[in-house]
Amino acid sequence: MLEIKGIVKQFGAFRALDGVDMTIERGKVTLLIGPNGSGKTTLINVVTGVYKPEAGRVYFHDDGKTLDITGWPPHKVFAQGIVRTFQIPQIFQKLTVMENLLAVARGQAGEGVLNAMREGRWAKQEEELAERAFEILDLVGLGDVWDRYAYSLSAGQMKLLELARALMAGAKLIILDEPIAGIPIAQAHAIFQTIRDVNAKGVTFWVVEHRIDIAFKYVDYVYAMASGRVISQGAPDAVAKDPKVIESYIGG
Amino acid sequence: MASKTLWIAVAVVVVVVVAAIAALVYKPSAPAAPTTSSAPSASTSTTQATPTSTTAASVKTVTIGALLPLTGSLQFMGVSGQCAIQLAVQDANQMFASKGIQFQLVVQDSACDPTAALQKLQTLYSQGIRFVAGLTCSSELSAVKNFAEQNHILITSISTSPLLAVPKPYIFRLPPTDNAQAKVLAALYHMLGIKRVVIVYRADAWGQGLTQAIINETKKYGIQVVGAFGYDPSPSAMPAAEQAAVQKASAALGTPGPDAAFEIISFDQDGAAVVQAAMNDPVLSKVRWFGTDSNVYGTAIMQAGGQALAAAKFMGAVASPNPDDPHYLHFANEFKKFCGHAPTGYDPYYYDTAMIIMEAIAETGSTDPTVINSVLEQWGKNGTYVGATGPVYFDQYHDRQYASYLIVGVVIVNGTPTWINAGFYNGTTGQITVFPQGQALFSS
Amino acid sequence: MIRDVLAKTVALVIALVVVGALAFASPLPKDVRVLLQNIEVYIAIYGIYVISLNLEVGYLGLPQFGKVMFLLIGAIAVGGIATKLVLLIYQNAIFKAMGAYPLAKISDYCMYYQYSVTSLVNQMLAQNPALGLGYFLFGVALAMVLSAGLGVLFAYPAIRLREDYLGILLLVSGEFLRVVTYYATPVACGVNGAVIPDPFAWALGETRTLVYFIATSAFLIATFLVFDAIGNSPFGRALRAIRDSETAAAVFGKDIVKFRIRVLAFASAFAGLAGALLAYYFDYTILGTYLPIYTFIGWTMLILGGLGNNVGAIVGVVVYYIVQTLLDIYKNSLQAVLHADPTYLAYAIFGLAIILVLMYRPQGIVPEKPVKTIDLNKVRERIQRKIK
Amino acid sequence: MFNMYDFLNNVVIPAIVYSNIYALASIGLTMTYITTKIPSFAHGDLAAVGAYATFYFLYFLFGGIKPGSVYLAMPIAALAGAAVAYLSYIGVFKPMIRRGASVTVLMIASFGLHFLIFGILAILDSIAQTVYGWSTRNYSFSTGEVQIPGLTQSEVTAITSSVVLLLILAALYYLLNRTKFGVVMRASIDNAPLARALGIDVERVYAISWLIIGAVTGIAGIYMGMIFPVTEELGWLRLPLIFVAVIVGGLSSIYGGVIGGYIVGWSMVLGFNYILNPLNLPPEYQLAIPFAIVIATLLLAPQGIAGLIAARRRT
Amino acid sequence: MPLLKISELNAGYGKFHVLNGISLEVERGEIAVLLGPNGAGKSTLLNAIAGLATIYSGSIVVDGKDITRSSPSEIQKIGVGYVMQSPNNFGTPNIFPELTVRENLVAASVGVPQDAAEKALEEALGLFPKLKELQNRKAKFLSGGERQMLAISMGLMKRPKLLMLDEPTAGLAPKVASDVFSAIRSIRDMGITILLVEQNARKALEIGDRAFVMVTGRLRYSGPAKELDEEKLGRLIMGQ
Repeated sequence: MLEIKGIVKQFGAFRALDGVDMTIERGKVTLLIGPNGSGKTTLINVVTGVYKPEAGRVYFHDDGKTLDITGWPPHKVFAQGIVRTFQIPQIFQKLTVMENLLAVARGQAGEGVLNAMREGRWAKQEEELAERAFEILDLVGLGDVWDRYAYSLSAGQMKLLELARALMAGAKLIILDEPIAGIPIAQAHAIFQTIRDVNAKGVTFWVVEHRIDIAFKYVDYVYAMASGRVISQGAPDAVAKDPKVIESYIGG
Repeated sequence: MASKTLWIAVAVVVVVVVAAIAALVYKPSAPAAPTTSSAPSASTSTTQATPTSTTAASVKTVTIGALLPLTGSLQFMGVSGQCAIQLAVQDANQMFASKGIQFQLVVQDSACDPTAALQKLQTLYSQGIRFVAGLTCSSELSAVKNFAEQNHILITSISTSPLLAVPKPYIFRLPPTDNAQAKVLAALYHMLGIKRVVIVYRADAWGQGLTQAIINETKKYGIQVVGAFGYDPSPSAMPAAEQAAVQKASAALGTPGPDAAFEIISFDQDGAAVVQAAMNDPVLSKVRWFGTDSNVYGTAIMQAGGQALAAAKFMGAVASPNPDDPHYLHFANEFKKFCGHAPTGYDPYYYDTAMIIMEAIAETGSTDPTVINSVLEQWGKNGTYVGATGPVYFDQYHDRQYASYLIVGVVIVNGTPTWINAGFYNGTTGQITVFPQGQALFSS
Repeated sequence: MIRDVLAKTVALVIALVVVGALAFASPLPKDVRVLLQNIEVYIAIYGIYVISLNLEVGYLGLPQFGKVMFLLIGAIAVGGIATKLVLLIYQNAIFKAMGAYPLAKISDYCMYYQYSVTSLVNQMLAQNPALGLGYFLFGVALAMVLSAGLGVLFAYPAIRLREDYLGILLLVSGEFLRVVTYYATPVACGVNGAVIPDPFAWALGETRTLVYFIATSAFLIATFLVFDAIGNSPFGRALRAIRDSETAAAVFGKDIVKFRIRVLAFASAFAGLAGALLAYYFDYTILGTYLPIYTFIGWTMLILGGLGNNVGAIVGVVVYYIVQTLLDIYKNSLQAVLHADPTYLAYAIFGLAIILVLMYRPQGIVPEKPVKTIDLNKVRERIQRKIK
Repeated sequence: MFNMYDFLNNVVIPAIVYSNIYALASIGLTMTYITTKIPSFAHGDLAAVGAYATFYFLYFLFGGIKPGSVYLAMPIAALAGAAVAYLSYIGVFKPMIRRGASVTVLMIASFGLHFLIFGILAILDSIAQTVYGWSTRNYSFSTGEVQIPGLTQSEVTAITSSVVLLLILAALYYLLNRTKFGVVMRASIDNAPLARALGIDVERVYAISWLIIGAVTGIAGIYMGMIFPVTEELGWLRLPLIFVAVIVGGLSSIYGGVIGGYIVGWSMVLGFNYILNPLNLPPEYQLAIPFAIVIATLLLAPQGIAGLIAARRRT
Repeated sequence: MPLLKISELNAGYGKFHVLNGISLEVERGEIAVLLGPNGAGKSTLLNAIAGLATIYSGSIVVDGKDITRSSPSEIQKIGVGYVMQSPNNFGTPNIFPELTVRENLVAASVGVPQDAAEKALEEALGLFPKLKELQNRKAKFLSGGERQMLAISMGLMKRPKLLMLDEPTAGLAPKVASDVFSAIRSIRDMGITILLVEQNARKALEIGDRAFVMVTGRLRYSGPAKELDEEKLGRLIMGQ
């Protein structure tokens, strides 16, 4: 679904990405691991349009078409159905869980200031959106807290809310940046279970996560990066045994 | 649900509104509560007379209001004026104790802001106050004019703007308009043989108005105003504006000479800056200087350049009775004791704004503003009221007229520059009399 | 939900009718009624002002410290432009009566003839209520258009600047505009202030106040209806989302500049409306008095009432006026406590009140509530039934 | 024709005096900003507090303002300003910051604080006037300036205010760079989380810096009182221009604020003499000049002078 | 009696629960290395000891004193020095960039009597001669290795009994990193106990006396550094 070819990203003298190739398969959950400073977040930023790469291309395959999305601005990347989450949850704190979802739905007629006053123009759409939102919330397990303010959620629920919001925005590919950082273990498993549930509905995932002991149990394919390069890839078991990966963690 | 909380909110608002109205309707001052126990010191704002021998039961309390700029750009006038009005109330309570009337004062801050002034006037009105003294800025007067007329609130003001020389029922202005002062100054120029005048003025409504009036009045004598230069009186700006205006004035006058004069239209503080700028000017330092009613007797201006003022034979006109008028002397004396400094500028007028109302009430025994309005109109025709500023005559617009002016100047007395009364302008005859101590100022 | 908004609006109408009846047709003493009448007009005008501020501050989170600028624009539209238009219409009649064309030498008009000319104009307007109404609506519309235009200008710096810088930029821009327009005599008669012909010259005394009460209340109701409908719509929700996290909103494809332009245009237009109404009601305006303090007063009202909801905005205005009036009336009794000038005591108490509210009830009297677009509970129930 | 005497008198001297006043006032506001991130609307009132403390002190001592006496009162002004600033931090801002109040809310709180300080000052005034019969408003400290034969009062003020500004800057420089407390304070500003981790009581450091803010601003109040009539609104009325100085200076460095003050002072005087006068524009527009400068600064170089200097150093 | 004794510690930041029932002991005079993949909670453990994290339950005892609920400055007085990671989890560096090298050290000596502070300062500069040369340069102009040396010296200013170092060699060239490691050894030789968090596990194990491995907030290994071979470590880290 996503094809990354020879991406190079340079910050001054520092080469953060040094010719990265990667393929994210449609309908799979792909994990990206690597020690600090190996370039994982930089890569995501390149893909989502925050940074422009010095070299290399990013291709997005969808609906039988191939788009070269290299260097596209974030909102255009988003428009293609690629949604990312952040390490620090960027939720709308003073909105309810439900509102958090409704707010990100695309193409809302009621967001025009003149339409806003004419309920007839958007009430039906709103109702459809709400139905979809409830379905998503039930899917990720936030159905019971739909009317709570977002700031009152637990850390794990906030992560789930981000996931739900990405779904609401019609994501085909969801990029999760450390979805279980700082989450108690039981909840962390629950989050990955949710990711699998959602994945079963046809959404592709690309996950960056440090807590590999948990993450490895839930993913289909793993890429390992170190010093701006892909050093290993394959099924979780294979990567876990790859001496190069272990070396990257042990050797610093 | 939301509608529930909404109704709670509405209920709260209704309760608050009702409580507020109840608080408004209940007036603590209504049945002449015997509150004479407090306020031993005179200069708090609810000034009350010390109880006199009259029995408390027969004493009728009348509350008058004062609307003064106690904050903002004209605070310096308002604070001093408040003291003058408090003094007037104290005096009135002594003078009219025998008539069984006692006056109370409620002061509100108008901040020289028309919006605030109208709001405060409405608050005073709701407290049952129908007489308000001391309105200062012409913009305030403009804003409250209609409200006063509609609701019959009698207002006395010290505004002098010619703009308000229009019919304005229930509003009386104690100082003459700037036209009158301009007349005096023009006569004074003429008497001294001056042909060219350059003006530096405070660029507010008052300064602009007076400048325009001087230009008009001097035309009648064939005197030419060669230039008029304003400076920003706003206290947030910088006094350098005064220097620049002086510079321009100097250039406009060109050459000094006995036929040339420099007119300073300022208040005391800003006048000091003008004087400092002008005293070193090669042209202006060689001509006669004139001032206005609001900078003569000033302390700051004297401090800034007393010697220069004396050298330039500085003179200005103050609407005033004869200097030996016991009323004024009495006022000046009392004011100094009561307020801690000598009266300047408009202080005697502030005093009269309150006193004329109280005297009318005491003399007629009526607290109906409509009655007092016609009484003041009547008194204004006959000059019945004689206050700190002399006999008061009003014209058809309720503006002071036929005012006599005292010519005030600076001479060196025992080595120190001192304000002296140099002459007298008789408003009825238009004649200027020179006093013996002022001879030096009038000589060429 | 529009039903909810309408319910609130009906409550507002009822409240206005009740207080209107209290002020205009009740056995209360006349002086109390006069005070109430005027306060009600102020509350209606400031209600519009604060509701529009709420859209910017409460919904979008914009540090609008230049709000007074739009009152100023309203005053210029009415006192500077609409007034001159009326003078132009009647210039021949004025020339006949006074021997001068008022617009020929504007400085003389400002300094000497304003009152005479205006009273003449008022007499003629009293004969022609339709023209008066047209002139009123023209001034109001002009104020709204000009304010909206100025508001849009600030949408662009708003993107580049941090919260505090933007607040100060707006504050200083307001001061700049004030200084420039105040000292330019042709704008609105400079230091003399502009006397404004009364569009409802046919109404005298209490009737005039009643007319203004009805007019301003109608505008307040319309403003409330519009702003609450906007607020309780996907649009309002998007604004709050932007306020809570601009980054996330941008990630999810919200065009933040577009939203800012709309909000600034809309809110500024209504603040301009409030400025125009204020100028008409006072029938006099002097531009030098539009100091930042009026911005802060608006903020104080809004924070007292509660940010982020329009009911709170109105409650804040009401509470502010009640507290202020009661302090004005009863401050003299405070004097017994303290042998000092009670005028200033009122300022100190007010300052203390602001600080205490911010410290102990930062959400205000009426706290913010979730946006109501449709009845979500119903949708929820329907879905749960479907699942079963 | 260029007249050296006029130039000195009408341009240089006033420009120096105003610049010094705005520079002195902006030191405190910049410090408020770099320590606690509050653009405080109550800042001007600290100057008024300093001015009134001076006044009361001199009247208690001499019953009036004698030549040179304001310098005797300078420590008192500094002390009073420091006390009020400290109380406002401890009593209002610190608890609010701890509860996570946003900058906007803090700004509104500082506005409330302005009303409170202003009201209390006015009440004290009114008491002083009643009890001691002092005329407490609209006096000027210019009479308290030292008199140097042969020099006008503005010239003397230009000199003394420059000396005081330099002394204060030198003292601040010494305090910040040569004392342990200064190092700790700069450390707290530079990297507060690390400072906390190293056991520095950052809140206490901020409280002490508010003492300094108050002291410097209190002294600024004396010089303001030499040029502008002293009322409770002495500082409040000049606050927009102080903000201009601080913003133009870049809100991040004390010395930037001083440069900002100089830009405000000189731009008003020069703009007045060489733009408004020749073009015959109303002199009142002099206030518009610094406002225009700050609007341009914010739109073009939001980091101000300090930001420009830092940018140059970086490249 | 061990210098540091942690029992059943649960800690995190506010809502973010990171550490799950950590118990460990560090003896006097040894170098203890704490290993584990990113996000395992190593820095959080150090923050918890230093008083900068939220402790939900459990206890931390240093030198016989319970410091579980103590403030950072009290903990430092008891003798815990802490050199944070750079950038740390607050997003700031572990030095004061705008201060000179010397001033950085002075700032780090808050609460130490003047003469002791001066002595410590000279000692620290003696330990890293490079810093002595650069003592009047602003820290932001230092190289990465110099910054780490400065940060370590700052940790020594209060003469701690226990010095905690969080990834002191992150991002350093190998040559510089080994300089840092030898400095750590000489600090240990001064009698200071060291708790070291390192990415470079191999190097760390070389100098370490005792090793801990953390994965996902739990302690997976605790024992002599010698007994932890790379294969075992790899398996632990990979979660197997």
